[in-house]
Amino acid sequence: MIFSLILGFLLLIIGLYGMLTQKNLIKIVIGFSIVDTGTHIIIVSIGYLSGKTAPILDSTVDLANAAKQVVDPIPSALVLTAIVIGLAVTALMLSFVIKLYQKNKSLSIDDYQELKW
Amino acid sequence: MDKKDIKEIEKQMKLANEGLPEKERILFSDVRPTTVAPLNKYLENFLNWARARSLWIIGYGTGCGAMELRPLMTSRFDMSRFGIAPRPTPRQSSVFVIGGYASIKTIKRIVRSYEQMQGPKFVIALGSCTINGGMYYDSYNTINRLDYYIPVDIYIAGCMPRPEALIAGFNKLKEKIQTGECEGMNKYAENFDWYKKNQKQIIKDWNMPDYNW
Amino acid sequence: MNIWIKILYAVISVLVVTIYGLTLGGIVRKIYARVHGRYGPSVWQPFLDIIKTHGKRVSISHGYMFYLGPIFRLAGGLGTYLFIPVIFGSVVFSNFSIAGDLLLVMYFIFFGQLGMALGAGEGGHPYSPLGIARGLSQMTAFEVPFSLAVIAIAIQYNTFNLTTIVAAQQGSILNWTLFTNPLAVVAAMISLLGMNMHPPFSIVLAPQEIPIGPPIEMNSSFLATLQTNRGLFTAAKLILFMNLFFGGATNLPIMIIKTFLIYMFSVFVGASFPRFRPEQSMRFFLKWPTLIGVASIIFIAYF
Amino acid sequence: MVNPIYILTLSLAAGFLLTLIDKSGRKLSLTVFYGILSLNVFIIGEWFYRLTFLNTPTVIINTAGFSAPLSINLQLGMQEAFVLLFANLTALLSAVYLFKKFKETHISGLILYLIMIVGVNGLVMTRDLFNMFVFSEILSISTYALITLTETKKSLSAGFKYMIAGGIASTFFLLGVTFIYYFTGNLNLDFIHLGNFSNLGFISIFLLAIAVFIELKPFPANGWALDVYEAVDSGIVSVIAVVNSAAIFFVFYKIMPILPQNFLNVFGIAGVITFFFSNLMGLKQKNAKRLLGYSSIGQIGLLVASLIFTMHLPRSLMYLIVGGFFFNHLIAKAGLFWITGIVKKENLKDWNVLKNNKPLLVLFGILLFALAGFPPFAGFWAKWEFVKMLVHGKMFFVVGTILLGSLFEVIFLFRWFTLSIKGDEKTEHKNISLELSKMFPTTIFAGITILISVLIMKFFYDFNWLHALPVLAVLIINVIDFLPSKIKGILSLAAVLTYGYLIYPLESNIQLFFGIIFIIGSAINIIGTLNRKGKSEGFYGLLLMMIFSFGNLLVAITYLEFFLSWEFMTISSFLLILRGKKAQKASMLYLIFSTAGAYLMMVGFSLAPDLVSNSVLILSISNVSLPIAATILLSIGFMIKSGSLGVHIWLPEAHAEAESDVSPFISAILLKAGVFGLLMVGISYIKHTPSFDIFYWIGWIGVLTAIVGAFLASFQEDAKRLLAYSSMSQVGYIVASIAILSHLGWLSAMYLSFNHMMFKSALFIAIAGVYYRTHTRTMYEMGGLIKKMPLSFISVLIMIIAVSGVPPLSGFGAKWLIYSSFIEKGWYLQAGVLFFASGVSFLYLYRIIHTIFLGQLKYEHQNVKEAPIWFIIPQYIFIIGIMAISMFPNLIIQPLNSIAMRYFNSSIIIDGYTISSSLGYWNGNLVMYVTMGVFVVPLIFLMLFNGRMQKVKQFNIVYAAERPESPQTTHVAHNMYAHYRKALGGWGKPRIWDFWHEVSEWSHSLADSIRQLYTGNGQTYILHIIMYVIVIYFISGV
Amino acid sequence: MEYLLNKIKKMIKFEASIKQRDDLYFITVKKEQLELILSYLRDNEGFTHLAFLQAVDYLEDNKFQLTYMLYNYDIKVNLGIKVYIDREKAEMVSIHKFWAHSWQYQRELHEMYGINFPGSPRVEESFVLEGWEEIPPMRRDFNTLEYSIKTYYQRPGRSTNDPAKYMKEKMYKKYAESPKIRRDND
Repeated sequence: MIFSLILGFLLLIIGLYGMLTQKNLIKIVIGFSIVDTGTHIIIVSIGYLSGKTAPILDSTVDLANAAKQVVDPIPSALVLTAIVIGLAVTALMLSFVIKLYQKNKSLSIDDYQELKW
Repeated sequence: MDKKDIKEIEKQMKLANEGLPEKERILFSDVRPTTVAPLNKYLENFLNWARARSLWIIGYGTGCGAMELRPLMTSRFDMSRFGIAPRPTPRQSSVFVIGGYASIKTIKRIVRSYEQMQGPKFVIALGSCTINGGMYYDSYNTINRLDYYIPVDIYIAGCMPRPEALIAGFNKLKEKIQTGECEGMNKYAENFDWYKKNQKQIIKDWNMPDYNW
Repeated sequence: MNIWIKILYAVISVLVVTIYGLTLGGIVRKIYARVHGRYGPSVWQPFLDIIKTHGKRVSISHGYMFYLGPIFRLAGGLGTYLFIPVIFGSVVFSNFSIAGDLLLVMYFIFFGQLGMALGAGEGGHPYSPLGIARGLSQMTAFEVPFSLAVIAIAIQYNTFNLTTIVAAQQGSILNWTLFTNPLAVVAAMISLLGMNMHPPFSIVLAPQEIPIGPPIEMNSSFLATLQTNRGLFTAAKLILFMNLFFGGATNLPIMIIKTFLIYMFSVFVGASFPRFRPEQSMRFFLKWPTLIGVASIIFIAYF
Repeated sequence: MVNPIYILTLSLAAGFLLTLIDKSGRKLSLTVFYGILSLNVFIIGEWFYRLTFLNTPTVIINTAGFSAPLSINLQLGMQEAFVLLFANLTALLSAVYLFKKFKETHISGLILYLIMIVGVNGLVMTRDLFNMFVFSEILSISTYALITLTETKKSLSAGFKYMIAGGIASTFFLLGVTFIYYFTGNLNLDFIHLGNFSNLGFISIFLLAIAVFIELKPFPANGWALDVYEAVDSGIVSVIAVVNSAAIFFVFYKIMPILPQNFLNVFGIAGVITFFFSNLMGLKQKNAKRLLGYSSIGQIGLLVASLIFTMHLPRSLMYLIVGGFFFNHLIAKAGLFWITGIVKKENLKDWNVLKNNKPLLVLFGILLFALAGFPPFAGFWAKWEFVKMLVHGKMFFVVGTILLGSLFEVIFLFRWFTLSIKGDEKTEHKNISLELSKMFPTTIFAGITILISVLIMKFFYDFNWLHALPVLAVLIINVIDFLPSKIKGILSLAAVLTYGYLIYPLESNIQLFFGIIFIIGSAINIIGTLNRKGKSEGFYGLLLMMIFSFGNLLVAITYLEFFLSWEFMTISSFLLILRGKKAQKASMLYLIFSTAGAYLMMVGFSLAPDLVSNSVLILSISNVSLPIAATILLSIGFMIKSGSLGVHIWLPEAHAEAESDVSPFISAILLKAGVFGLLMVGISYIKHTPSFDIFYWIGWIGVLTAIVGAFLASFQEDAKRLLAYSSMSQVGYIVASIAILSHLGWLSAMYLSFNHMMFKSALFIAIAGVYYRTHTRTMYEMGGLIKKMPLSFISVLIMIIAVSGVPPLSGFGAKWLIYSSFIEKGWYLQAGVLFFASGVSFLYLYRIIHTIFLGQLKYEHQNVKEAPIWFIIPQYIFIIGIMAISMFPNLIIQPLNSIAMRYFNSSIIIDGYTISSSLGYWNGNLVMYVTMGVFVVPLIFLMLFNGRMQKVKQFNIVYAAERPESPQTTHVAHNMYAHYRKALGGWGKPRIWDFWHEVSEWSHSLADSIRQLYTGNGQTYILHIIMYVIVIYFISGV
Repeated sequence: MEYLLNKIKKMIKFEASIKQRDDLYFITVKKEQLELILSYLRDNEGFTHLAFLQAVDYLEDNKFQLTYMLYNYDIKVNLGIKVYIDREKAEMVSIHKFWAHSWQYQRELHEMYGINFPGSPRVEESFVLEGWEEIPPMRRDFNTLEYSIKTYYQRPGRSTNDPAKYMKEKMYKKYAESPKIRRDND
């Protein structure tokens, strides 16, 4: 669990680093995506309890002792939603990138700073 | 008389001021000077007595003779003991000392200053040039006879007359004033048209009103 | 008191002082002449001049303010004089001093100056406003030490009442402000030089630069009015100074002697100095005399 | 009664259905779209009504059949209903505004809009943290998508930056939510308590809070928001700036209970800092929308701060403050964004197209005044209460920062406003097309702003109707604006007199005295305005507003009433000044200084202890012991209005550039309001003199004002500017004599006030007449007008004698009183300086009368006529007044004596016409007679004995035997006191002007250098956010 | 100085050079050469001062002679530059570009001789002769006595005496004979 938590944070920082250093819009989106993934990993790792099973009520899980046998289902639920949302955002970002590229034939973020001050 | 006639006469009395540009005529008075009769005898005598003892000279040196006025002020000749004092503005002066030759350019200013003095006013003409042109009798630019342009009360001959002569002239003027002979101001008003004709004959660019009040 | 008698007294008082003031002017001219080594005009020359100018047959006027200007000036002089008690204890010469105190007199001085300035202004001559601008500027400057001296006096005697101030100086010569508050007197006397417009502070009339300045267009009777005022107004100022600083006067001869001596101060200074330029004059008044005035206040108020 | 869940579901359903519906035509889909939005408003409106007025209990909706925390619960209380109503209404109106766009765009636009509304509504109602995250993402994604409605490079790149920043923020939010769940095992706000957290757990709350906070655009992590405001279409941006902000703000409000106090303090301070810096940076902004962006960010910061700092207050007060700011800011902001969309001009300088468009201008004005927090709009009340609260809590630093920020905001907002009214003429005038769909929402919002202010005034404070009179006057006159100005003028005159009659039975003589100055003085001055031709639209409304506020100052009972009238006075006089042709700069200066003064007064009043008696303020203040700080602040506030040295620089500009018949009001009457205020401070001061003698220094300031004003007046070339400086100088006398705090001092202050009212009115009206005829104010261009305008000349003559203090006119009385009081008090050096000042006053007085009326008449003025009768009448009324009190000084001295005796023992004896003090005496009546005598006698003499007199004309002068060249070169007028300037040397430099100029330059360049932060690069913005989080993290010390 | 004159001579051909005194030289140049030589002398040779500019009317030759008198402060030498111009069509180039004060001389020459200086400032304004309507009075063909008699109301009875003779006869007989006091031209 600790490992995955650290991994999550590591991804988060890598993603942020990428967003801050890369000039290419696509790469920035990728960086964002990595941040997103890192977050998701963190969420999942919080809810994970070692030695327990997935929160699915099937034959392996005893209905009465379910709370003891399965990991916390809520983080998993959260992460599913978050992934969906992250996907939507990433898609929208990419569509922005495409539109920007169509209009200005440039993918460098430095070319989009006439709005300032 | 009819009112209309009075107006007509008044209009004729006005000066034409033709020398002035149209625009400037409103800026200058166009009233004709008139004679002012002396008061009754005793009062006039009294005033003449005072006038003779308080002669204020306009501080306008018109020719080389102006140089002779300076020593007059100094302690050697001291004109102030006769009640003679220089005055910087014609409005307040009563005596105009024409200091010698008067060129055309100068005579224009002399006429102007003379007209701006308040009567009774007296003129002392200094030096031969004012009498008959003196050494400049044949100059293209210097008048020969001052009395054709303004009334002169006293002529002092010489080229130049010394301050003593000037003082003698002033004394003569005093006497004349006291006897009431110095009516130059009225003379000028009476013969106004003649004086103006003479003045305008030599002053070709007449760019002032006909009478400088 | 019957008002008519009061007016009669005032007329007498004005006549006496006007004659005195004009004679004083004549004497001064005589003194100037003697300093120059000349014989000089007669002492009565000012009277002759006034009669002559008044006897002019014609005059010109630039408009009604021009006409009123000299009258304002004379009214200013008359008023200033009439609000000063001239001779201590005298009924005839007490004038209308019941109408107001020192402040009234100080401000009434401006009445004539303002009116004259307006009259001269309507004359339309450029030198008039030039002279007035100089005169007003210099006035603001010399009023500073004078007002400081007046304040010092007000502190000293705790009143603005001229009669009281004179009364306080009676008794001994040592009671005079001159001895009790010398700094104030020094400041005021320097500003008197400016007030009288003798050299080095004759920038207003300055015959050479701006031919006599404000009254350049004044002629005939207007000029005569101004000349009359000059006698009266000079005398009024001198009497004010005498009352404030030199113990006042209990009778006419003393008044004449004292005012004459006070006037001689500015005459002698005037006869021996050349003229300042306007800004020099203003700077002068705003420097040393002002400091002396401040010192006099500090001295009298805190020591 | 509809279940509030429907506002979510309906929109959602409609969103999905719209694709289908659109197949059968856009009309139908638009109908559905607007129907849904209206329905939302209706449902919420009903709920709001129930919750607020019928006291229905808060509704909690549990979804999925379970109760919380097992399921997600929605809550609809009064607060939620308020925010929702507001958000949905704005959304509806924004949609109306976007009508044209929606008609043409792809159907997805409509859908996105609906989805966004769902997001907002959900965000407000939900109590579940993760649900909040979901709704906020719905909101964000739909917003991002809506941005693409306008596909320009700018909007796309701004949108991209927005997305990145939003993504980062939501990442933090998500992490925060996760950790909160980790630590508490719960996600429902109702079940999370601060106590549940360990130290480490605070990080989770911090992450959550900072994420929300970043969405609220704190300085400096807000570059992305600014870009969005600037680039995106006005309709959309108003939704983003208003609806979204409102929702997120409400989220912040919801999570506040679980935040620890030290977080809150940090956020509060951060809000204040945001407010300050964004307003500072706004100073430098030229682009209208970006300007609004700065303002918007600042206001949100202020909102957060006010929310945090007012938590402990009683609910109603808190609602007033936070609600006031919330409402005021968001409504005004939405309206202004819409107007930017209507005007379609980016650069502020191009906004003068508004000049020709009255309806739009009125809307613009209302919204701008509301945004800047002027009364009667909600922001004003909120600010007043907020400042009061902060001052009571001794948070002076916060107060200072907020007020300074507000001042900056006023500066840039009103620079915009004045530019749009008085901008450069050069730009072309294209008429703006007023589309109904765009005007309608704007008008509605302006209406709502007014409605809310009426509600607050009526229900919260329950003011006397008199206090609404200024606003009513504007409205009524605007209704009858079609009438010619003469009729309106006469009506106004009648209204002023009626008003005077209504308030007449005043409680004390001091009120009566100032009432005469304010009301009678104004009434006479109104006669001067009757000369106006045409309709002069709006003029009389503002004039009445100003006069009524003067009157209301007199009858104000509480501090707030006084301050309200004060602000009304400021607004109306500002707008009146702005009517002048070149008054843009002048009115700005006036407004800046007035506002600064007003803020100081606000703090001062807040510091003041409560009033104990229920009579009018001027009386009850005597029972109040003002603390030293309050005394100083109030004094400075009042002295700014009376143009004291150091803060006088607004005065000449305002007087000079105002219309010529407005100037008398400003100079003669408005300045007296400052005097009135200072007198009020003085009344409290004499009863409770503190250890530190403030009024001694005020006295010095007054004295120096008098001398400096006099000198400055002497060096002016502009007649009105000269008179303005003269007013400054005269008011300096008044201030100094108030500061004496003695019977004689106050007597002279009031005497001089009255005198000054009369002579300065008459002088300004006379100059107005001259200006009307000659069309110039530059004095050396005139001259010799005595021949053409003798009546004006006589009036000016009498008035300058009165000003100068030369006997026999009433001015001397003032001088006599002043010097007597100074010597009596022992202020000797001050008296000396005043003597000097009164000497210098001759310089400018002579200058104004000489250069205008004497000297040489110019060719172009040969045909001018006497000033119109409407200018002559008031002048001569004032002359009669002056002559009356000069002749019979008792008319004024006796009543003033009785007023001053209320506060001090009388120190003068009035015996007949002789007035004696301990120092001297003065008999005005006798002086008058003597003066007349000495004047008339020489006059008669001269008339009798003068010889033959010839009247001559202007060029008949002795000109050194030459003739004058032209009137221009013969008239000595230009730079008349050059020699004095030379004599003064280095003392003559305009140091104070330079100082304020430096202040302005400095703050602008500071603003410029700070705003370099916003480089325009998306990555920099990310860095800002991350750094901001880290910094806040360390400061809040988790 | 001779060296200088030679140098100028090499540059332009001038007509004559006269040495009046050690510190006074004259050269005569053509009308067209004037500007060149003035600028050269002023800028290169230190003749920085224009002392005067005057004219002489050679009625017989139908010419005006203009003299530009320059002065060199370093070597203390006057150099007069003479130019002859046509009398009928009297026109000369204006030198106010070289010496600003020369407009005053040129204005006077214009008034007194009727020499035209195109471009010279205020050259048309009258100087002494306000409103003069005759031919310029300093031209020798203008008869000043005739004009005076015509215009100025000669006072009758005026007589003229030769001062020397008059003195001899009337007043100072002894001194009049003395050769020391005699002067030629008065």
